[in-house]
Amino acid sequence: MTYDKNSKKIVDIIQNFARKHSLWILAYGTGCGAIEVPPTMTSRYDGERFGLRGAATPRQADVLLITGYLATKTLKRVIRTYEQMQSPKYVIGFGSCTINGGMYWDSYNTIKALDRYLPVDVYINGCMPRPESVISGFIKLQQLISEGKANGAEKYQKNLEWYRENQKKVIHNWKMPDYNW
Amino acid sequence: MHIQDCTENTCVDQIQKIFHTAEVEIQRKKRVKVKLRLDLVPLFLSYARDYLNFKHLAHISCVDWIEENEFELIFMLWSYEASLMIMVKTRVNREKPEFITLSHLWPQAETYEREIHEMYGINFKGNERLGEFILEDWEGVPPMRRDFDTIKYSKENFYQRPGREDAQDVRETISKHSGEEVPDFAKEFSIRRIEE
Amino acid sequence: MAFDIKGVLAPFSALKQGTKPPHTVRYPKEKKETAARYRGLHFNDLEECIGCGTCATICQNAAIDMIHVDGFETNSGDSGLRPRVDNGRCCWCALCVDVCPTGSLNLTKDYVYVSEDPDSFLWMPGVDNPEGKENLSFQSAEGKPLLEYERIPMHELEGTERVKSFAEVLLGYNEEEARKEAARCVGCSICTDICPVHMHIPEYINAIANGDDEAAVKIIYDNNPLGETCGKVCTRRCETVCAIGHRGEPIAIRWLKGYATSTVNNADLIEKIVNPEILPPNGHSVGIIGAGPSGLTAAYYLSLRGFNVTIYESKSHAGGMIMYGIPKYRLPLDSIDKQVEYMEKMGVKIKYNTKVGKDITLEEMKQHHEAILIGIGFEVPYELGLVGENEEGSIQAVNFLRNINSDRHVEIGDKVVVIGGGNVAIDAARVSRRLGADVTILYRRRVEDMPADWEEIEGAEDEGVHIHPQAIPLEIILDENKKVKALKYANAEMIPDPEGGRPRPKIIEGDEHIIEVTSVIGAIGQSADYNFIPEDIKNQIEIKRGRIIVNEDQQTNVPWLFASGDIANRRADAISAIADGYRAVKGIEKFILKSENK
Amino acid sequence: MREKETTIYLGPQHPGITGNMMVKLKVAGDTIVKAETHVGYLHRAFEKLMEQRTWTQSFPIVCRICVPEPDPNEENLARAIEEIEGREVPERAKYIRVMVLELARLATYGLWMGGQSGSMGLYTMPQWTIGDRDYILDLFEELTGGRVYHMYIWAGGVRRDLPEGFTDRVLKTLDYLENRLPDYDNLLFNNALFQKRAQGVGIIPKDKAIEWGVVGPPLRGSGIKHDVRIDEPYEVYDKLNFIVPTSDGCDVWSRALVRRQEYEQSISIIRQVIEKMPKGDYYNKIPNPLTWQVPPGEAYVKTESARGEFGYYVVSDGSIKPRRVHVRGPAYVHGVSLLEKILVGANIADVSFIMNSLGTCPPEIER
Repeated sequence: MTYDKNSKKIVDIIQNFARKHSLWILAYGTGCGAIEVPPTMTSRYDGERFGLRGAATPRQADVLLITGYLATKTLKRVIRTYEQMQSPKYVIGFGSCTINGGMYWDSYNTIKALDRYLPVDVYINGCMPRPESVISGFIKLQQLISEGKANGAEKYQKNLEWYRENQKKVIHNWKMPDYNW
Repeated sequence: MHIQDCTENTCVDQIQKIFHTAEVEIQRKKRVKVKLRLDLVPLFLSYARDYLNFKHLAHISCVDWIEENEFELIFMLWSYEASLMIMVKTRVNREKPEFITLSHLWPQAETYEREIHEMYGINFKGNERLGEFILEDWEGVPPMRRDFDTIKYSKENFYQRPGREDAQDVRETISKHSGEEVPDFAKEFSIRRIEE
Repeated sequence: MAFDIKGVLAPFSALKQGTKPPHTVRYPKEKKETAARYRGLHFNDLEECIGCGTCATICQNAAIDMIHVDGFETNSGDSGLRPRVDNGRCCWCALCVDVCPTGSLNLTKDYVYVSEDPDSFLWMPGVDNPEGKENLSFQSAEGKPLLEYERIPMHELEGTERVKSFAEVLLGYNEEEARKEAARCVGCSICTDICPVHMHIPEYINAIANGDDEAAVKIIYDNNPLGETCGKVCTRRCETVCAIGHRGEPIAIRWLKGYATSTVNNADLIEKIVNPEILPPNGHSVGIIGAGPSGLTAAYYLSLRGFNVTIYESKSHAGGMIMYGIPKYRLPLDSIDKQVEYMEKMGVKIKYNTKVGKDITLEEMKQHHEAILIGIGFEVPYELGLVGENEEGSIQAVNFLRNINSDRHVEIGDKVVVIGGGNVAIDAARVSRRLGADVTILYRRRVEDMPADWEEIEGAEDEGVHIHPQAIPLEIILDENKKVKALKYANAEMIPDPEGGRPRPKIIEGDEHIIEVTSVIGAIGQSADYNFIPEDIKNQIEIKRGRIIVNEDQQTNVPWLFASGDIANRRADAISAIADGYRAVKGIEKFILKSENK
Repeated sequence: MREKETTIYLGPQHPGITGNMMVKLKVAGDTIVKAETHVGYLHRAFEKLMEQRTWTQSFPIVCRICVPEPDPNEENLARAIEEIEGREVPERAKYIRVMVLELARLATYGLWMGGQSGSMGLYTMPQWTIGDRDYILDLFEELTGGRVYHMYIWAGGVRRDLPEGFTDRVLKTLDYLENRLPDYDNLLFNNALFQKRAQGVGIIPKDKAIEWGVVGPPLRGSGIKHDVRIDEPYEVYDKLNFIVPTSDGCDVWSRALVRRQEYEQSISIIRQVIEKMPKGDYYNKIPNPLTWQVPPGEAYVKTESARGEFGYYVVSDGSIKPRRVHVRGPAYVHGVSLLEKILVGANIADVSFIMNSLGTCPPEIER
């Protein structure tokens, strides 16, 4: 799917409207932030009101929720997971540690700035962010989608080399198939 | 001999009777500390397990005493019958750290040994699963050793978000304002934040 | 296993939940109130904050930077910096809140911080969220403070015990107390700015806390060779701005300095510990008039820098006012001798009993020295301006103290009135108490207006000195032998100053009293004697209100003439004199080396 | 006939895996022949980081070690420091600590019930239990200021006193949770499907349980009555009445029953704590946190967390920073060596079921 800003405006609007109300989150608890996802998704905060749902596999999912720090070992899996996802796809950085390392700023095993390795559409700040924050983050994502600004996947595609370079800097042994973009 | 109602004192007596070279002391209630020569440790552990009934291996830990060029291995055994813990401590040379595996006594010892091998580089002879455990593609000094500098490593290998370079040091700001010259021998004594 | 019909049907009881209303929080339509101590985003009260940076020090995530904010300048008591939080690091543990010495940093109820821009998470609490003040949530005031706000008490002699002798009143910290007291410091260095000498306070305090007294002494001697004296009698302005002092008792900086320096009990040991770098002689010579705090300081550091320094002192001992003006119970004399001996070891030459103007003229000095520093201090007391002032039984405090410190006997009788409210007055009163007299202090204004240290005032009261504020002396009544018999004074009321200044005392007409006395001691101030300066030079330098005007290098209008100490600064205390001496070193060095380069 | 063996990688991205770890399975048909656990996806080097932090600064770090139940970590570090330093803890603080630890246990069991039933496809249960767990988090928020990471228990006591009327709200929440138990029973524990599914699965034989280093509910689910709260009572557990439930089935079902009964015991413990809690001080202040030096020494302390014995080995060399903090989480054994053993012979579909019953929590394995 490509996004051409100059054409098919109305189609875009309809598409984006549909997309923003059906955000399926990949069930991958990459870090400690995963603990606030169940409360968000269950009866007390009921994320389904916004069309949020868990998806079991990357191919069915729209949103990759990076719930916090990423160990380099996990980063490798996350990149692969992300690349397996189908467009349109969005990445949400969840928690302080995705922004600038959080409390793991001097750890030898976690990356500090997520946007160097994956295109992040929205950051939710907090450690941990409350379910209300999480919902606000999704509302923000929906807003960006309807404005056509949540184009992280496009960015990733365009700057793949730059991302790859950064990724390979921290993943010393790159034994992954390169997907055909 | 089984000691069903083993107390701290009987336990110490019993150990000292058999292991003359062991330094045994009661650290506190329910904790007996045993310092042993490295080569006696496997013998002692199997003795403690089979004769003193310390069946539960609670923990294996390692401390890097880099100043003394030694690693300290600590084994913690718990006796459910006596509600007592023995802490066995021994030192390994840091240059060529080697010990033998305990997985024949306790299968889960294998996990502890894998971690200590990875984090400190101690070789447990007989453990076949030493190798990558928690880290992936790690090169260089095992990270939990004291001489591994995690701040430096993190700075060199990971991108840190810019924008904070304009931060100022309170001490410097004030001494610049007042014209105070702080000599180097004084600077060593300032309470500073963690080096960034 | 039998077919468990009950077990199959039981789960269907869940259906009855369908009749209950859901407990869902319909965020964002409906917002749940956060708890009263919820840890949300920061808020910093910029006015209360002093920029001590303790929050940045305790932050284990290195999330807090100290940043300059417009409208807040670096000055005494405020670093002018304010914390900036990197929310890409913060973990909301609120250690920064609990440790904040002023209580300005708190957390609010707000927590939503969502953005697509990763660079937007640097923000300044209080600047970027001024509305946060209304939303405070987790506050340090609620719990127990992390810092120690109570000072380790100093042991001192009981008031009744003190008056029996001239033994030192403060017994000093012992080692354990000093370590404990020093450990209270947060190392922010706010105090160094207001200190006239800018001593390295946080460093030597932390050295004491770490058990390294020798390092502390070395750090103290780096810019104050009279550290031991200051440790006993400094006016300690540092303690007035101490970060801990905002919500607790300030660190006992003076006493800690006193503790560290008192661990070194002879000059050789000082030399061994301080072991300063001494530059080889540079062939230049400097003359200093007066071996007071400022002269000694200048001499010491000039010597270290390779200058040939000679001090001309009119008396038989060095020390100036700290030798002759401060009573022994505050500052034992051997303490000064020890410090002077150390300085002499470092190359300072002192010519005792040499009064400039009498034994040697300024012109003669000028022939030997390239630069001259005047540090003569204020030794000439102001007169009370009362009838009978010059008769027997009426004495001046400065002379009185000098005589007592020189072990001379002074007859004061058993009823003494001291006139004045400064430290000299209190000293004179307390010394008189020790000589066995009943002492009353008469002071024009209120007790809280007294320029003396509150500790000194309290000490005097403990020792039984009666302080009579708002009393203006009118006349000294003499007996037939022209000896002081009584003092007539009037009570005064305080009149607010229409121009906003401090209130003035005004005599209440008719409210006059007579008090019988054996001695009247005047202590209303001193001035300097500039008669030794030749007229032509005196005409060139500028003297205003009894003080010589100098530039920031302590240089007068005559380039080779420098002035320091009481004659050059208005504060007239030991630490300011030392600061002057230290500045004069730089000025003299600059002056001599500059003329050499020409 | 022996079926051909296939290798399957379960995780790290798999909805059934608790947390973020991987199990490499060798299967014949759908029966597991060999299981190999791979961990390290959540390694943040906490132990290394603590060596760079001062003692006080270590407290915000330890609570991140176990995400569902951070309080035993704080408790352990606090108690270890107190033991090394010989610091007294006020009586009231001890009671408050027990209350916090037991509330955390309730919250964790709520999460566990959701996970256990979710892993067999019963999705109503998580909606209930995790929703109800939120009421406990609300209590935590009121008490500590944080929902998940509390930073509440620290050396010398607890950080803040109880807010006014807090105990009443705790009791009200406990009543609510207790009233919900029949619903949980009907949906899960009396559910014939769950019983059929859980019985005989994930066997930990009684004679092997201690040798394999099993702790907590799995140990008690194998009929061995051991609990740190009884064996080595800490805080005020020796002044409280409670029973340690056991069950002899050695399987997932037994472990579920043990937890179900402990849920009630925890409620009863909290009620006793509230009744007996004395008035007074709640915090024996530590010295200046920037320069606080803990005297040289070492301590191994244990806490019974919801998943079992949580041990901390703490060494101080007398400086302002810990020399070594070594964390031994219950999942360290459960999630690695034990899992490899008991998965053999199970179905692929039971992997996540068994993992949940052991309370595997990867962040505390690799830390």
